[in-house]
Amino acid sequence: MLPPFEIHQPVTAAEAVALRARFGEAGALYAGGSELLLAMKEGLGGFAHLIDVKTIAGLAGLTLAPDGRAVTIGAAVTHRTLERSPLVRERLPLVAEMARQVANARVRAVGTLGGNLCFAEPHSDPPTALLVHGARVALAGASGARRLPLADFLVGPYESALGPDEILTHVDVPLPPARAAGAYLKFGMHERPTVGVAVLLVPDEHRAALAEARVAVGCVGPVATRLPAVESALAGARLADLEAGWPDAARAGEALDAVSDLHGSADYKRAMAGVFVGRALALAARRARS
Amino acid sequence: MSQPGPLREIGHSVERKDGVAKVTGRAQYLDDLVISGAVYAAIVRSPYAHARILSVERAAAAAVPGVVAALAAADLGALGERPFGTFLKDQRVLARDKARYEGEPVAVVVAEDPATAARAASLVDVAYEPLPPVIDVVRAREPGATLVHDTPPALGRQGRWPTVPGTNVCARVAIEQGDVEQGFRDADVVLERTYTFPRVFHYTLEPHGAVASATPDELTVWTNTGHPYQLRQELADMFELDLARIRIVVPYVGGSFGGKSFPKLEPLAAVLSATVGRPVKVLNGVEGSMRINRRHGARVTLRVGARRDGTLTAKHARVLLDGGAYADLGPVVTEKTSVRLLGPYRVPHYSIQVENVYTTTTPAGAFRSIGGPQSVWATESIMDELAAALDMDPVELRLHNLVSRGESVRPGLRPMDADLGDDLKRLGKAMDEAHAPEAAGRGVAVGISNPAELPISTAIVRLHYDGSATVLCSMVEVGQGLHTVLAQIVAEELSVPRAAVVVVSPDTRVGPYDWSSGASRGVTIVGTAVQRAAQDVRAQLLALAAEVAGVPAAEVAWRDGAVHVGERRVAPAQVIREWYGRPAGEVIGRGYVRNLGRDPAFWEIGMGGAEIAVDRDTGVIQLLSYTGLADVGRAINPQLCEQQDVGAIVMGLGHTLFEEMAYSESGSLLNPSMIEYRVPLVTDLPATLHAVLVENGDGAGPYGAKGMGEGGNLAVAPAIANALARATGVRIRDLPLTPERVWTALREAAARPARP
Amino acid sequence: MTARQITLDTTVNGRALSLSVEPEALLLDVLRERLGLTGSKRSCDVQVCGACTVLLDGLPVSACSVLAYEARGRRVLTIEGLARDERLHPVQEAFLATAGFQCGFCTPGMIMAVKALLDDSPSATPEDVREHLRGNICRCTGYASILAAVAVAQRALADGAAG
Amino acid sequence: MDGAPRGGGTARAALIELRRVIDVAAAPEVVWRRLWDVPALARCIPGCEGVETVEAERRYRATISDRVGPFRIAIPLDVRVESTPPTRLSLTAAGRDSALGSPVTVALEVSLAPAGAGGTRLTLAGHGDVGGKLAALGQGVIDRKTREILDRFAGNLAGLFVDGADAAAV
Repeated sequence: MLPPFEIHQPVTAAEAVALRARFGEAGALYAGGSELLLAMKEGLGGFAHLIDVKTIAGLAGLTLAPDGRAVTIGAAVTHRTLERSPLVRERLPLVAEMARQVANARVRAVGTLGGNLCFAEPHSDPPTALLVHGARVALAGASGARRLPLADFLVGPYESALGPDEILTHVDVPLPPARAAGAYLKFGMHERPTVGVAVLLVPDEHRAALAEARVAVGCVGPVATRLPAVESALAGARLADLEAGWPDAARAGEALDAVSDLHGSADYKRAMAGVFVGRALALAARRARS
Repeated sequence: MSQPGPLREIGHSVERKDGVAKVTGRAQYLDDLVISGAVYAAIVRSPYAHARILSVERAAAAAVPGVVAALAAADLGALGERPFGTFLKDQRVLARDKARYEGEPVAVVVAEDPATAARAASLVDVAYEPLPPVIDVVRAREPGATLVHDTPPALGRQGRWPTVPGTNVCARVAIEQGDVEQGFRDADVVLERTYTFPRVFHYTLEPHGAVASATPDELTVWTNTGHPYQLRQELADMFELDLARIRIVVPYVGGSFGGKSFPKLEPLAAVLSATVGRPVKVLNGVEGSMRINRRHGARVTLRVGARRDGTLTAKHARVLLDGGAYADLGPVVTEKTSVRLLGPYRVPHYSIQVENVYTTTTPAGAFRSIGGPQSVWATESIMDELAAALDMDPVELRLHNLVSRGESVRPGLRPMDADLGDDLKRLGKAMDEAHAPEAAGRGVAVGISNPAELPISTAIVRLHYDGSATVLCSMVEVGQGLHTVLAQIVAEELSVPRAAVVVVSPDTRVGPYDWSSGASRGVTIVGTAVQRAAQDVRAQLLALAAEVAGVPAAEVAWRDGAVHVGERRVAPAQVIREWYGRPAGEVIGRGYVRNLGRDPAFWEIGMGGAEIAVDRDTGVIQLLSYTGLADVGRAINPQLCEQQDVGAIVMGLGHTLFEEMAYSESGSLLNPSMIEYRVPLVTDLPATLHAVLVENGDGAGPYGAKGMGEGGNLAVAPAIANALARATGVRIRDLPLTPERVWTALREAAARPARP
Repeated sequence: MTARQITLDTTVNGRALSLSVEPEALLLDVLRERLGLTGSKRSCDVQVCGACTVLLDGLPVSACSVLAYEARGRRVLTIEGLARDERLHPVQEAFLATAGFQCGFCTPGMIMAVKALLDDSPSATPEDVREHLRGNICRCTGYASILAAVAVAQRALADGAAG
Repeated sequence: MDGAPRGGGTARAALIELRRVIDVAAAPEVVWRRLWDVPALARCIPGCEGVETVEAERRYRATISDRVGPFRIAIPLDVRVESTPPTRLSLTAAGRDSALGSPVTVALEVSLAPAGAGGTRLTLAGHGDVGGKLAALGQGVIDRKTREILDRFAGNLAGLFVDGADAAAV
């Protein structure tokens, strides 16, 4: 049962921004509602106004950027659309692979990428996969638009860098270099994952060794994060070796800021991060070689 | 009565009677009923596990437009004072002086619509003085522990086990035989181990609820209970009304597994209705239901002794059951646990003591084989540990000790009525057929239980003049398929088309008495009552046909599904029409059951075997195949039997691998939602899942049937833990076997120096 | 009608409707309380169990957690809209044939989830089916008879399409 | 027993342990006096507002509020203090958050000891506990929040003594 509220349907980002400024803490952005409405049912928030961003023109867009170097994903694009879009499947297969694994078919049908990122539920899939792509978020606010790297947008559990008078309009996901291959793996016992791992490998022109490795881990700590030390340790690694198993994988999660909770102890989470980094590397290496 | 000719209906997997209603969404459950004039209750629950209630400020809630009343215990008059409880009268509809678990109802708001009730409920301001929580069952039992109940509650109507004053012991049962210390002196090997079983939640898809309408001289309750007649008694006591003035109506029920037995929300709904003078609906969500009932957690310390050849000599058990804040069925669970701990083995000397202990957590009650999975988890784990200590094959050890048919399990109880050794060998063969080549370990477990508590039931079969029949009985169709099986029995006995048999859902104003819906008793006990009622119809038809024909009774007979008067064949319905002289009337048959020989009415046998692989990196147990075996005497509807067993096995995977109600040290339930409380999903099924039915026609029920449906739950956890031990050498004695628990155990084992 | 009420023009089970609802009204409550369509059930209330699954423009959603407002201008299909002229849908027939239910409380949502899957992907593999139905909880059957029902429905739908 | 979890009755989540050591450049007596400057002390506690003295040096009321993402959590607390001047102060704060009614308790022992050249070592030790739905919504998050608040409190407290003039201006 939800508390009473009013719904507002801005048709432009500017209107939405104005509504945010007007309602302050009494207002909340609403897209798919798959997280917000559950929290409100529990009695959190008590928002008197929901600002439905799905009515804003262009927010459901999913297009190749004019320069052909990135895919622009509107904030109101659903997980289901990401999962099935030919553009995403072809150009960002790792994102499609991640989207396919979000919650269940019903949540994917209504939940949006923008809503997911803004809600910043720590046990969530999308940030991890987007981090290895170097995604940037585009925000519209009273004082204009700004773009920032997703890593800077993710602040903490349920906290993002979204300002009180801003909305997220879209996410730009740069296309990975040609030949790159990736993998998204998740693991856990509960409805939400204990660990999510995304790996994007860029092989050299012979498809023999790595030119670049990008590795991110989500769910184990307050926010999803890249693992720069792991990435640099992987420099020059041979794909065939990775496919057989990277010996250092077991320690890949050691430095993670892991949180103990019902999903597992911090120790276990760090260990599982390592296990799944290893498995994702092997899978991505196999994909990169073929 | 003789049974000429082959059975036409029995033994066939006929379509379920409730099928079309359920696949079309037309089946009506409690929340689907429209009770005109009903108002809605929202419950204000204690946020503390244990706290004195200092004041309940309800004026602000009462002032909300649309609110009918905002009530605390003090507003309910004598009804608020009156304790209820079938075994111990320790519970009241709203907590009065103190709250004994997080989530206990403390106040309630009744309003014209549910949204108003919920919003106003948030305005009720209760002042508490927190008291020390009692969360750990071991600490709860220590001398000087904080008491959950300060004064000993009185026994309920069915109560036999008093509390132990000055302690948190809600019920204690001890059984023994022989001289257990002598038994241990006779042993070559003695093992002592402690096993624990978590607190788990039924999660019936349909949450608890009730709608009550009380007038000064009558009380009607629509509810999703499994126990309409137990409930009637409880409410009759509370309201001081004759049984006949209480009407319990049960629509379709969305699962029970024991969780909807005995009074739950019904007393509250009834008292509220009496207080506000309107029908009142109380409906829980999942979280509310997690605050109503769960399975007993258990801590079982077992000591067993055996000779070198494997012969068991002694068993000693000390068990603490975590009963939560109120007794509910706890005392009976305590008693059943004591017997279920004996296991299916010949043990000359034993001493078993089970204590059900109050804690400040959700009350524990009935859940699919009460005390069964907890007992079998311990007894069947230690059998494998013993086999390892004796360097014996675990199956051989079991075969060596299993009681034979006719042998006593415990003096006074029905001797074993199954061939356990044959069953276990059949299980082994079936497991061989299901063998997964990649399996790293295989484990088996044998469970027996003494179900069918109190074989008391009555039934009415009305044969109408058009040949259709109405069956009245009061066991609840909770999904087990009972109505289908009863229709098969009546169709068989009266040779009427099954489609022409209607089984009526319970309504105590109409349907006759039945003890309960639980304990695997449906087919054996209610089935017998219905069979007898149908046979009574047949006997009456013969008498009527003789009267119509004016011939002696000896000249009429039932043959090939019809009445024969000499050589004339008369259809049953025609007998009725001829006797009444026109198309009118009916014949009413009655069936009574008060006992079926010895107690239990049958032994329920649930065996199982698992093959697993283990992901050593993550600790994930991969269940590759699971084979269950149920000795059902006779499967009246094999498909339903298999599905009961498969359902019970998969439910057992829950407490084996994932399920646990997690409490914080201060007594907060940390996972009161299906986001965090993990039950088995379709992706958890093993590639191979079989249920073997053994049919020896040796049950006390109709056509030799025995009950089933609980037994499949028994063997799952020990079979999987035994397989894990064989696959990895690691023995885990605490459930659930979560990946982290397995991973931790594997790491600890790897870190230990190898045994010299 | 309060000032906050909004007009909901929608199509439910093929019937065009215009209702006035509060913004916070959940689709499940409107279906059950306003339209008497009680086949969809409320259980977990957090989009995990699937007992309230209905189709919105053909896509499965949790009616317990979707605002009724979202149904504006869209087609809602519930379990009550599945049978045509008392002829059961092949998925319903399949659940009957395998007895893919016990207590029946999850069944309407389960059937709608299966319909959504098979409409979208008639030749879903057993793995696809399991992955899809991971979002629907049944506590009674142990799922085996439900998986059998899906296989029966797939064959029936394929035969129907071919015939 | 082999130290395995006891199950069947043992709690999963422990209390949140709180422990901080703060060295300040002021004598214990100065620090002690400053600790009783309730408004100043309250300002050191992030999100603390509406401090009321119920009974001087014994009972206070205050509300702690903080945001978790879009949600504001406000917890009115009843604070009880017992003191042994000028070395020990024990403080318990209990209340329930206004949205969910979840109980929150904090028990904190503050001890003062001379340290270094005329300085004081403040030792904070105790535990926090969050129950009800708030605990169920995210144990990890709450644990973090509590530590974060305590860290900021410790920092602010130390800051009180960095600039004696500034602190005295209160």
